[in-house]
Amino acid sequence: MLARDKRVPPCLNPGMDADTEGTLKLDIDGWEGPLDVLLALARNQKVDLRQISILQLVEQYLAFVNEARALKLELAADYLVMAAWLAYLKSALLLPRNPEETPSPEELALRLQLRLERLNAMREAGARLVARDRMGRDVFSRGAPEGLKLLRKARWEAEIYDLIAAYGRISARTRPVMHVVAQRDVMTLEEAIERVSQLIGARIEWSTIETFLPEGASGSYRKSALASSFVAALELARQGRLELRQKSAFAPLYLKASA
Amino acid sequence: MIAPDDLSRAVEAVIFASESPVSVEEIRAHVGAEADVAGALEVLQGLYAGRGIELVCRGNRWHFQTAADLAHLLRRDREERRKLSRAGIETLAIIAYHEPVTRAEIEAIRGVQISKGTIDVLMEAGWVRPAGRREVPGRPLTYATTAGFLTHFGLESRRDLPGIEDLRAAGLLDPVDLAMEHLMIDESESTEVETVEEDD
Amino acid sequence: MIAPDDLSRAVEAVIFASESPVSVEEIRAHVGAEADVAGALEVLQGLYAGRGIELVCRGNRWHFQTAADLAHLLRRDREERRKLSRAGIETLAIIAYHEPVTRAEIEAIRGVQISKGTIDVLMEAGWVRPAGRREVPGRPLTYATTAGFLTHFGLESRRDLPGIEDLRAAGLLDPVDLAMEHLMIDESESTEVETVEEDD
Repeated sequence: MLARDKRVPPCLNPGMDADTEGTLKLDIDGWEGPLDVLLALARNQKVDLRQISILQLVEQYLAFVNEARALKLELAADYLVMAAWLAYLKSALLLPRNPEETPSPEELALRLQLRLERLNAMREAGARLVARDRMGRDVFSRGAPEGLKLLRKARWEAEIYDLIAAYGRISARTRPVMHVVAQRDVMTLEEAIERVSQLIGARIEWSTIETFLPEGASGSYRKSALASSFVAALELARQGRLELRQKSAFAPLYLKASA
Repeated sequence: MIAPDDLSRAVEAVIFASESPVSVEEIRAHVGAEADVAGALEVLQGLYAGRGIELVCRGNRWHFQTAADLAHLLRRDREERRKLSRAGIETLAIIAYHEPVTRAEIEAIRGVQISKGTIDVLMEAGWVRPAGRREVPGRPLTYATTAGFLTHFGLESRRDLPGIEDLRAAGLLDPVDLAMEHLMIDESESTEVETVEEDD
Repeated sequence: MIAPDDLSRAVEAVIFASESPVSVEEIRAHVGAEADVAGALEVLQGLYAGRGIELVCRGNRWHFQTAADLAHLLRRDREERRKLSRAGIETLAIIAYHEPVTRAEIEAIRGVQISKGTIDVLMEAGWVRPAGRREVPGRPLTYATTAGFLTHFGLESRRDLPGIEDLRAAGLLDPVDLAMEHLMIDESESTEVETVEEDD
């Protein structure tokens, strides 16, 4: 393990250690947040982070903040938030314990200690990482490599069928085309309205819609006649000229003239 | 002083890491003014003889290079089979049926603009060649097919290409697909743009 | 097929000529798909052991580099790279030891917000890359290290990160909440043990 991070000038001033009992003089600048200050203070206790005195740590941190205030230095808000929290933690640790309170002050202290351990672990890991034999600083790759070249060459492929089909496609697309609409056997809506309104007058009983279709109609003409007659029946019902009845979906549809 | 073996290691590293060939003086600046650099270089040349890397001296400057007989390994051609895009095959078909034909004529027949890359691809494939200029204002370049085109498509001559009546008989002019075709033109055009970007 | 000795020469030349570390697959692309590249690499590592140049593997990619003990000879008149800030080093360490890790997780460990530039600098150096989003509310981006990170810091793989096994065993790579849970369980267990002893 690295004893200390050599790249960072020590912010703690050991010469001032003995001046005031239990407190340390700290340079105020150059800290990476309150946890950073706490870690520096904790490491200064020169014990394993698991054995640090949280109370002592709290005292030192509060002294650090007070000193900054005495020097009228502006401290970022998070340093003050940490100070307030530590002051609370200190009183909770000293005062008789309230068993109702969770988490317990001991738990909070433990959490703080765990956070410090984790930050310390990463700080030491970072120091060990940057101290390795690094490319371009300690070890060097070849100064003037020839380089590897991968030349991609396309081999284009197409089939004769693709070629002539493409030409057919273009010709079909661009050649004038005569459009012929085939005559289709249909019953128009107008025709159906006329038929249904004529036939309905002659019926007294409920009769199915199929009985309104022309005799002998079959195939697509019958389908067309059925569809048109149905729409015609809806239209006539809307006009109040006939009534519709159907027991359930897809059941036979009955028509009768309005009374 | 560096011991001989350490010296040859040091000289080796200095030449390796240098961005340009180095003279004996430059090597000395790194490994020590009194070092027997010449001796170390001799040791190294022996070590590297016959290997994939050679230590060579050109104009009193030393550098490493890969052995000349292995140069072919460093440049590797890779042939990739690629299918012509729809725009490519249509353009090729128009050139084949109408040659010599200008780019503007191709566009008029296709009914869609062609991107610059499309004809480039056909030329790269060796199927299309420039075929002189048309003597009209602007003197546009015309294009025609090559012998390589006939070979690739297994044709004796361009007369072997089926005519319009043959195409109709084969159902290749079937208007049923027309609406579908129109729908797909937009699609193929956008595909074409992507292909061209890849080509670049 | 290349005979074994020719193969090691070829592999040597390919790695030597490459501008960046090469994987076994890339080497194969140059020396032949069926070549025993692993065997050739072993031969070469033996040949270069103890020399001024070493053949090393970083993140499954191979390259030659100068021996670390010669650093003092080579460092001269090379401009010192811009030094990483303390925040940069810590952030890099946290990413490397915890990857994939979100910005919030990095900040939780450092106890301070990281400025926008810190991760940018690490990405620009080619050591850190975005590594997908974590499927939790907000879908935060995670970060991880790159092959370039391993190359730069001379690590064969992330397993070589200094002390990573010890840190993991000590639970120092677990988040505080998890560590708290473990400690609570341990405590209650040890209390139990004591109780049992009392019973005896």
